[in-house]
Parts: sequence; C-alpha cells; structure tokens
Amino acid sequence: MNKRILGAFLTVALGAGTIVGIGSYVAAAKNDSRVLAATPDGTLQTPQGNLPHYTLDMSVYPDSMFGGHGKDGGPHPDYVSYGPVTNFSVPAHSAVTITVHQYDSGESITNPFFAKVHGTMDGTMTVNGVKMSEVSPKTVGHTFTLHGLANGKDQLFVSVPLLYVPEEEQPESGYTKTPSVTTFTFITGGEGEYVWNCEFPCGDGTYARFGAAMSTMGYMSGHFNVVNA
Amino acid sequence: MSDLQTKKPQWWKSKDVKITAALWVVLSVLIGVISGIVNSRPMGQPASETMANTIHIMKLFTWVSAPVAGLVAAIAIKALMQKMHFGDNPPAEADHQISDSPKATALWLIVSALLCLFALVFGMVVLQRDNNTLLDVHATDVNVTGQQWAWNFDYIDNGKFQSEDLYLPVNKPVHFHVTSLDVVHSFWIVQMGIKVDANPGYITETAVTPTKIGVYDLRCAELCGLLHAYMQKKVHVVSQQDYNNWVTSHGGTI
Amino acid sequence: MSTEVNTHHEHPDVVGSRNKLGVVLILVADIAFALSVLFVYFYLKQQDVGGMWLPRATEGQAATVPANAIGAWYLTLLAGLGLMTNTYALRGARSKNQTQINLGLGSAAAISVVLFVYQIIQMRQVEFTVTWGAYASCYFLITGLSVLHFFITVFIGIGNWNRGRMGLYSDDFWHIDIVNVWWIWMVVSSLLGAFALSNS
Amino acid sequence: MTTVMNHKSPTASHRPIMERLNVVTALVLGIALAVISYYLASKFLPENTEGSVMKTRHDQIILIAMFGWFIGFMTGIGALVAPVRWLMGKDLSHDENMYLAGKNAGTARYFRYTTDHKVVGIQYLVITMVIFGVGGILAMLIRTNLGHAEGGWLHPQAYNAVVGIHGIIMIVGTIIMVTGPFGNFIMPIMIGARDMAFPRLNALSFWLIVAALAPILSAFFLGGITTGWSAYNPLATQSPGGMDGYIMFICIFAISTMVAGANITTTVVRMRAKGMTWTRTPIFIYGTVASVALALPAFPVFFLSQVMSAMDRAAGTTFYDTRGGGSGWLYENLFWLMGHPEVYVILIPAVAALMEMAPVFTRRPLFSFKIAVMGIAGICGLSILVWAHHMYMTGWAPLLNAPFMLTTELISIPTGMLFLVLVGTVWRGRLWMTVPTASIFALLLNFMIGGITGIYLSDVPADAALHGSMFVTAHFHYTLMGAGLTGAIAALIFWFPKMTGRMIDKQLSWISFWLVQIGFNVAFMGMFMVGLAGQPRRVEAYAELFTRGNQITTGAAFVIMTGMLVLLWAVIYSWRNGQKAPMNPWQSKTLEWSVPNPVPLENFETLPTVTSDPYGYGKAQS
Repeated sequence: MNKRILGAFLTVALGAGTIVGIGSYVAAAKNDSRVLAATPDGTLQTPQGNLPHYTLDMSVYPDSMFGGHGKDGGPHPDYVSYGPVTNFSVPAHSAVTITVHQYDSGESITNPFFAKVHGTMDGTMTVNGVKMSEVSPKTVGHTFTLHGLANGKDQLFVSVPLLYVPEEEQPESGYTKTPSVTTFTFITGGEGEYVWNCEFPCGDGTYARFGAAMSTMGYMSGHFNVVNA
Repeated sequence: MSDLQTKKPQWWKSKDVKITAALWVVLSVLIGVISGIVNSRPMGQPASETMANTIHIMKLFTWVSAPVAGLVAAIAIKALMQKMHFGDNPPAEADHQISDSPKATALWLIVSALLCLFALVFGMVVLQRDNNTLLDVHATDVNVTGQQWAWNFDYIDNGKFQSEDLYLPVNKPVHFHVTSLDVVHSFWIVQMGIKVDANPGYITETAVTPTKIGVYDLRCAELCGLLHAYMQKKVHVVSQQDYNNWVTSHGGTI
Repeated sequence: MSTEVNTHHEHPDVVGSRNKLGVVLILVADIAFALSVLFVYFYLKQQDVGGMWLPRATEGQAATVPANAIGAWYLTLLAGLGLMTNTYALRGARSKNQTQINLGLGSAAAISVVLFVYQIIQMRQVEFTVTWGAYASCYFLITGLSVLHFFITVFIGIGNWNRGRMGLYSDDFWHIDIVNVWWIWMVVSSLLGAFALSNS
Repeated sequence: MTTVMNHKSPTASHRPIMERLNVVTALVLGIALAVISYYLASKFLPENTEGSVMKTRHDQIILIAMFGWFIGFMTGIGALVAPVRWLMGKDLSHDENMYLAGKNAGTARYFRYTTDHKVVGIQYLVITMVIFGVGGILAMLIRTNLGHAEGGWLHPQAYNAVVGIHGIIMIVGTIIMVTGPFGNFIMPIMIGARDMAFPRLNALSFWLIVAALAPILSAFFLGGITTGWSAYNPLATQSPGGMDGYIMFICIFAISTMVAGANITTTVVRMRAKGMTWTRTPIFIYGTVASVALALPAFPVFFLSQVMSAMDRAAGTTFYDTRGGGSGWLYENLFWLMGHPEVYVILIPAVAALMEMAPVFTRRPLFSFKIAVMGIAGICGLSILVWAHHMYMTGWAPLLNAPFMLTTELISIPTGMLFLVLVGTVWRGRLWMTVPTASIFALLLNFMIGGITGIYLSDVPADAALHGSMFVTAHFHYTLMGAGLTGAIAALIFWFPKMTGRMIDKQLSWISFWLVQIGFNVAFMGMFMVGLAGQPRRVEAYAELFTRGNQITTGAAFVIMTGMLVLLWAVIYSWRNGQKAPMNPWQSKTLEWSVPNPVPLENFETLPTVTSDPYGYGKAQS
C-alpha cells in the first residue's frame, strides 16, 4: 500500500485517537463518578401497597470543607455543598426515605413555591421530629428538588424545603452541632435518569445567586438514577 | 429556464427542454409528497388547532416550494445526464455563449416574488388567528414561572393555588402569563405548537385551546444553564370533570 | 494611517484618496458602534424596567440624579474648535505656509489633550457609581467611549503636529486632510453624546 | 537594492528592533504581560465588598490578564512599529517595507508580521484549518455524548462548555474561511493589483485573530462558555470565568474584521487593473467585498454587546440585569443585529466562489452576471432588516413579528437569484467533472434544503413549533456547512495550484467529497427529524423517543469526520509532494492564472490591462 493511502488511514486513525483522548479527558475531568446507592430497610406500607423500603442519608454544609471534595475543600472551599456525594441511585418501584442533615443558615427564598413540600408520600416531611407540609419562606436553608425529562416514562417530581439553622446558632468555626434534620419518603416509578438540585439561590455573588456552587456539578446538584433492582 | 433559447425558433421542440420539463413535473411531485411526509410524520398528532395549523402551513409551504426545488433539481440532473468529462484538461468549449436571458430571469423573479407574497399572506392570516385566542375572555388564566431548572404554575382563576403539574381542561382556551425569576427560559408545549420566552422582569403571553385529551410535553427551549436539558414537565389535558376534581383536590375552587 | 508598500512612485493623490477611503470605512464601523450605544441608551430609557432607569432613593443609597449635560456640550464645542484649528492647518498646507501648519496642528494637539482630560474630570464629578441603575450604566458607557475617542485623538493630534513640525507636509499633506475627517467625526460623536445625556 | 538587502541580512550584527520581532517574541511578551498584569491585578484590586450583589473581582482579574496578553502579543509581533514610526515622523522606507513584505525571507516570513498578501493568505488558510480542527473535535464530542438517550458521557457542565466553544469557534472559522485565505491570496491578483491597499493592516487583521485564540481556548480551563455561541444575557452574566474568554475573543475578532473589511473594500474599489470596469470584475470579487463590507457595520454592534457584558460582569453595571433597569431583550437585539448579517457574511463569498468556478468547469459564460450582482446586493441590503426573526418567540414586541416576517421572506427573492445564476450556468454547459464541479451540485442540494427549511422558520406560527429545537440547528448547519463550507472546500481545491504550486490529490479529494456530503446529509436529516419531534437545542440529555434520530446523526457524524480527515491528509500530502501545477491548470480566464507559480513578490512585472469580461467561454453561435 503506497504512502498516499497509508497516510490517509493514519490521519483518520490519529484524528479519531485525538478525539477519543480529549473526549475521555473532558468526560473524566468534569465527572464525579462516585455514586451512593440506597440501603435496603425491609418493606414499608404505602398507599400503593407493601413496597420494598430503602433509605438514603445526605447532608448540606455551608462550605466544602467536610472532605467530600478532597483536602482543604478542593477547588472551591467556599462553595456550599451537599455531601458525602452528589450522585445517588435508588431501586425502581419502591419507597425511598431520604434523611437530610442541614448545617447551613439561610434567609427568604425567592420562590415561595419551593418552601412547600411537593411529591412526597402523603405530601409531608418530618423536620426535627415534627411532621409538616411546608416551612416559612423566611426560614429556608436549602431545598432538595428532584426532577427529570418529560418522556414516555412516569416522571418523578419531589421537592422538599430544608429548614435553616439560625445565624445565632452557627458556631464561629466548624459546623453547628444541631443541624436541622429533614426526613421524607417518596415512591419511585420505573427506572430512569433524574437530576436533583437546590432551588434556594445560594450561589452568592453571581447573577440571581444561581451561578458558582449552583451551576457546578458536584455541589448543589447531581444525578439521581432510578434503577431496576 | 428554457427561455434560454428564445433566439432559436420553436425552442420548446428542443430535446433538452422536453427531458427537463418531464423531469421537472416528476421531481416536483416527488419532492412535494416525500418532504410532505417527512415533515408531518415526526410532528405526530396535533393536540391543538394551533399545531394543526402549523402542520398544515408547513405542508403548504412544502408544496409551494416543490416546483422551484423540482426545477432546480431537474436542470441539475439534466446537466449531469450528459456525457461527463473527467481528466486533467478541459473538454471542448460549450457550443453557445449565452450569458443572459431577460425573459428567463424576469419569469424567475416574478414567480419567486409571487410565491413569497403567497407565503407571507398565508402566514399573516394564521398569525392573526393565533393572536385572537389571546383575547378570549373565557380563557383560563395560568401564571407560569420559570426558574433554574424547574417550572411552577399558579391557577389564579381557580382560587389561586400553586401546582408543580400543568393540568388543562380539554376544548377550553387557556391564557398563559409567563415570566422567569432568573435567566431566560422558553415555555414550549411541543404537541400544542405554542412557545414563548420566560424573561426575568417581564411577563409574556401566549394562549392555546387543547383539543385532545392526553399527556403532552413541556420543554424549555432556551439554554438556561447547567440543567437546561432536564427543565421539562408533562402537560395533562383532561376532561372538564377530571379537571374540576384535580382543582378541588389541590384546594382550588371551580 | 498605513501607506502603500509597493509604491512604484504612485502619485500622492492616489495614495491619499486610497487612505482616505480606508479611514472612512473604518469610521463606518466606529459610527455603527456609537449609534448602537445611543440605541442602548434610549432603549433602556424607554423600557425603564422596574422604574430602575433612575432608581429612587433607598436606605442604602441616594436617588440617582442625572449628570449635568452641559459639560458634554462644552466638549462638543471644544471638538469643533479642534476641527477648526486642523482645517486652518490644512489651509496653511495648501498655501505652503509652514508657520500656519505648525500653529494649526499644535493647537489641535493641545485641544485634543484638553478634551481627554476634561472628559475624565467630568466622569469623576458625577455623584453616582456604575451600579446605580440603567442610566448610570449608560452614562459611563457613553463617557467611556468618548474617553477612548479622545485618547485616539491625542495620539493623532500629537503625531500630526510632530510631522508638521518636521516639515513632512510641505508638499504632500493628505494626512492633514484625513485627520480633518476624524475631527469631524469627533464633533459629531460628542454631539450625539451630549444629545443623549440631555435627554435623561 | 540587493546590496541594501545584504546589509539588512540576518547575519548583520546590529539589527533594528523591527527585524527582531516574530511570533516567538510575541508569545514571550504576551505571556509575560499576561502574568504580570494578573499578578498586579490580584495584588492591588480591592476585595469584593461584603454582601455585594455581584462578586466582580475574579472577572476583573481575568479580563485584565487577557488584555495584558493582547497588548503584549500585538507589541511583540510588531503591530506598533508603524504607528510609532508615524508618530515620530519617520515613515518606513521602501526597503523597510520590502523587508516587511518578506523579501528573500523564505519560510521565516510566515512567522512574523509579514505584509505580503500571499503570505497572509496562507497564514489565514492554516489558521482556518486549525480552527475547524478544534471545532470539529468538539462537534464529535457533542455527537458522541448524544449517542444514547439521557446523555451521561459528559456531565451537563462539560457538555454546555463544549457546545458553546464549538459554536463560537466554528462561526468565526466560517466567517474567515473564504475571505481570509482566498480574499487575501487570490483577490488582489484577480483584480490585477500588486498587493492590498493597506498591507500592514492586512498583517494586523491576521495576527489579531491569532491573539484572539488564546482567550477562547483558555475559556476551557476557566469553567467554559456555558451559554451556547449566542451567549444570551443574563445567563452570560451568571456563567463562570470562561465567559470572559468569550468576551475578549469577540472584541479582538471584531477589530480584526473591521480592519480586514476596510482593507479589502478599499483594495477592490481603488486598485482594480486598468480596464477592469465593474461589469468586468469577477463575481468572486463582488462576493468578497459584499461579505466584508456587510461585516463593517454589523460587528461593532456585537462588539458593543460584549463590552456591556464585560461591564456587567466586571464593573457591576446593570445593562442586562432587570433588577437594575437592564433588559435581556436589549442583548438579544444587539446580538442579532450582528447575528443575521453575519450568516450572509459567511454564505455570500462561498456561493460567489462557486459562481466563479461554474463557468470554468462548464466551459460556458456565467449566466446573467447582472442578476448575480443584484442577488448579492439584495441579500446584503435586506439582511440588516431581518434580525428580529430570531426573536419571534421572545415576546419583546409581538406587533413587530409581521413586518419582520415580511422582510425575512423577501430575502428568498435575492437568494433565488443566486440559484438562478448557478442553474442557468450548468444548463447546457460541458461538464468538466472535478470536485469543485460536484460541489456546485452539492451546494444546490444543500442550500435548497437549507433555504426551504428557512422559509418554515421565517413563518411566525411555524416558528412557534420549531424555534429553539434541533430543527433550527439542522437548518443553519445546512446553510453554513452544507452551502458555506462546501463552497470553501471547493475554493481550496480550485485555487490550491496557485497557492501552493501543486495540484491537490484527485483521488483523495473525491473520497473526501463523497464521505463528507453523504455523511452530512444523513446526519442533518436525522437532526431535522428529532427537531420536528420536539427535541430542544443544546440539551445534554434527551427523552428516549429521540434516540433513533440522534443515533443516525451521531453515526453519520463519524463519516463526516473521516471525510474531513481524508481532506486534511490530501492537503498535507499534496502540499508537500503533490504533482507540480502548470500556470493555469483549469484553463481559466481570470487574472490570477496569468501569473507564474510560485507567484512573485509583487505579482505582476507590469500591471495588466483588462479588455473583456472574464467569462468569455463557449463557441460563438454561427
């Protein structure tokens, strides 16, 4: 085979190689591959009958120093952040109970709609042991809002406000010993890829406070996969 | 095009012209039919009169432009049908020096101007029809709020309740007042063929009358940041009865 | 002002007219820029989104009071003066009068410096900052543009005066002619600015 | 003269600064200044005040550093030599100008501030290919990510960054792809001139683009351009530091287009050969001038919109922030005031280049030269009146939709004229089948599809269903890539012999042509399908019902990639050891083929005189 044709093939191979290389670099660079799977916890009596029950624990911190982002809080130590990871997976057609420890302070939310509970079983949540269906829009710390694509499959929408920890209860350094603990249960449909994010504007110093931590994967948003058990 | 040879007597008897004309007819029909199907198939069944009009108008435009496309294709194919010359040196010069043809150009200009005018008038008519639904006094008013990266809806006519889902009664005009809390989003109900941007600081309006019971898609049509792809919702069009039940179940009033 | 590389001894007028056309075309771009600045100003003024064109006083800050436009009109007059001096120098060049060239171009350069400094002084005198609403933003956009314009004018003015001083314009003086075009644009642009700022 | 040159030879001990500057000094000075200004800015800029609405310090530092790079690079490359000499009243002598033109400089002249239009043309050709390389890689990342439903390979953030940079860098690539390489190398010879009107501005326009590439590429590492190529505000105000790279890139590029536009237009208006009346001026010249002249008023508007964007980000102004009295609609208006003329800036020279080739490869006169000129002029005239058809659905002024619908649909008339000219020319010609010839037919097909889908989109009710969907993406790829890029590649193959002195490899370029054209049409047909079905643009994940269409597109995208890479190899191979080209391989009648290969420094010994129009092909009827 002469130089001309060989060169053509080589160029194509090189080009494809470059694309694969750069591609996997970009994919790896921005991907937080760590996924937290829900832990089974017997079964639960729900309106839809007796479903397998799973639980997930997560926390919200006022910064990224809790270690989930590497030493010294990684690239953005001052970003508010969920932890320990931001990607979760839960089984399909089952009841999932999520417990969120909220360590951050807060203030008025821009959209009171997200101060109410949406899409949980019987429309309520339990905050520090108290059952409630909404918190005052003035006392929201963050929200956990789960949503996904509109397609042939059934669509999950769960949104829960997380009560703030008042400024005065915040210690000088480190995290408060008394985070607000929010527990809520919802029923997953069929398998599918969802995302969750915080709807409380906490990307300080950016337009509409939705940049920075809010627009960076691995902080206040992530993937939430419903998989067939 | 065949006016090119008006200098010759009875140019229409020339073989080229006959073949081209035949090709033209065949291709125009083919293009019209095929692209008609190609257009309407993916768009699926319309869920509103607006969407029906849109599909109709696109079919129409296709058929209007088919003869033009057909003519261009016919001439191109006719040109390609001749014996082609490959190789490193040019073929013999063409057997003519025609560098202009007032009749052909005039004809072309007039025809394209007419087609353009037609498309325009027709578009205006449909546009007018759509605007009218905005003015319907019986319409249900719904405030739509876009926020990175979720929608929510205020049913201000039914006792001011909020909802994360969009439920609409069938065959009843709905009037959307759309706004945004942060960046520009775009409120798009795919199968109903309506769309309007949600701008921060402004309220924009659009209206539609759903004509078919079913579940449809609301998608954000303007890049709005990190999770733009997931800023989607299902739109439920239900019977008046089911709608009332849904409203009362959400603490609204009929 | 770029001159022709391969001048096979082209006549200065040919080169001159060519350069003039080039400068005019570049001015077209600059004019488009300035006009869109006006568009921004009047669009935001007409929209007055949320009444924030001129925000009322809040506990945080005082109400935004439009800057006095009279300063902008002074700038326009100064620019007109600059244009006159440059035209005077052009006349001098036509009549082969070296002293007139020096005098005209020298004062034109001086005026350009005055324009530059005076505009900056005006910007420092307003009692609002860039963050005080749409008018404030537009004010600093307009004045900022004219600061840039006057900076270029200073460069051209001084260079031109220097070249005149060195007697480069004794026989072929199309540079002065072109700089005249620039000065005309300076007058017009500061006029536009003054017009806008007078309609706050 | 030669003695003078010897005196100036590189071996001479003390060379003036002017002769020491080249791309190396430019890079060194640019990086140095960037680092210094970055250091100073981060040291002396005030901290963000506690509780300030916008944290602006970060953007201030980035912009200052990038500005430092820009100043340093342009100084280092020697852009300031002439202005300073002008200021000092010591204009460059003839010999110095000859040095700048790259006399006896060999390949070194490609790496410095060389004013010879042929050097600049080659430089433009290479930079265009580099830009397309980057943009192409990003395109493949996009398609690979969309290979299966619900995305996942790239995270949304990375995906948005890739989409944004792909968009803007490809737009810039297509803007310069014809007027850059061929408008600079071929155009002056075609009109019988010795060089451009302003050779130094010519070099300036090129090196500005090189300087602009650093900010846009650095955007990758500053969080990316997460807004798509249109960078709508206020989203752009919210985006990470990559946006500052975009802003800087656009500002520098706008200056480059302005300079190039003034230069090319002046050259054509003032420097055409004796006897080359406007009716004897080749159509490609009209195309080039129309394109750059249209860019002259268009790009400053874009420039301004980005300056304001920078002020919003770095100074805290509120041009686009509604809470401060700004308006997102303001940005959209400014952006599309440039955005729509810009697509014709891209399209017209490419179509004009094919019109230039049509008579050569059909051995008959161009059909209706007048109509061609009218068409180009008509498009230019109308294109500045149609911008708001991108804004039908924004709700900024519903009452204006009808008039803009009118102007938009009127454009189909002058566009139709271009079709008329091309089909009229292939009608009863003798086809000489080469890749450029085939490209003419490819353009007729692609441009027809792009045009008709454009008619749908110009109609407000239809646009309500299609705006912001993949349909739009497919539509403008059909016009910019299917029509524009096809024409540009044909132009490259057509003028390759004159630019490199060698013929481009026939077989390879044919293979590339078929791979690209087939791949292209399959790929974007699939995209039309998903668009009609309702898939939005710029989405990292999509519902499963769009899977098939997207997989078709992705598969075909790899075919396009293969074709483009084959073309790349064809260019590299033929440039190095293709067969030597005769002076006029296509037996064309335009002036650029009347000069020997390689083209001598000043093109013509004695300036030619034109006595007839350049399309006198065909045997006169007896």
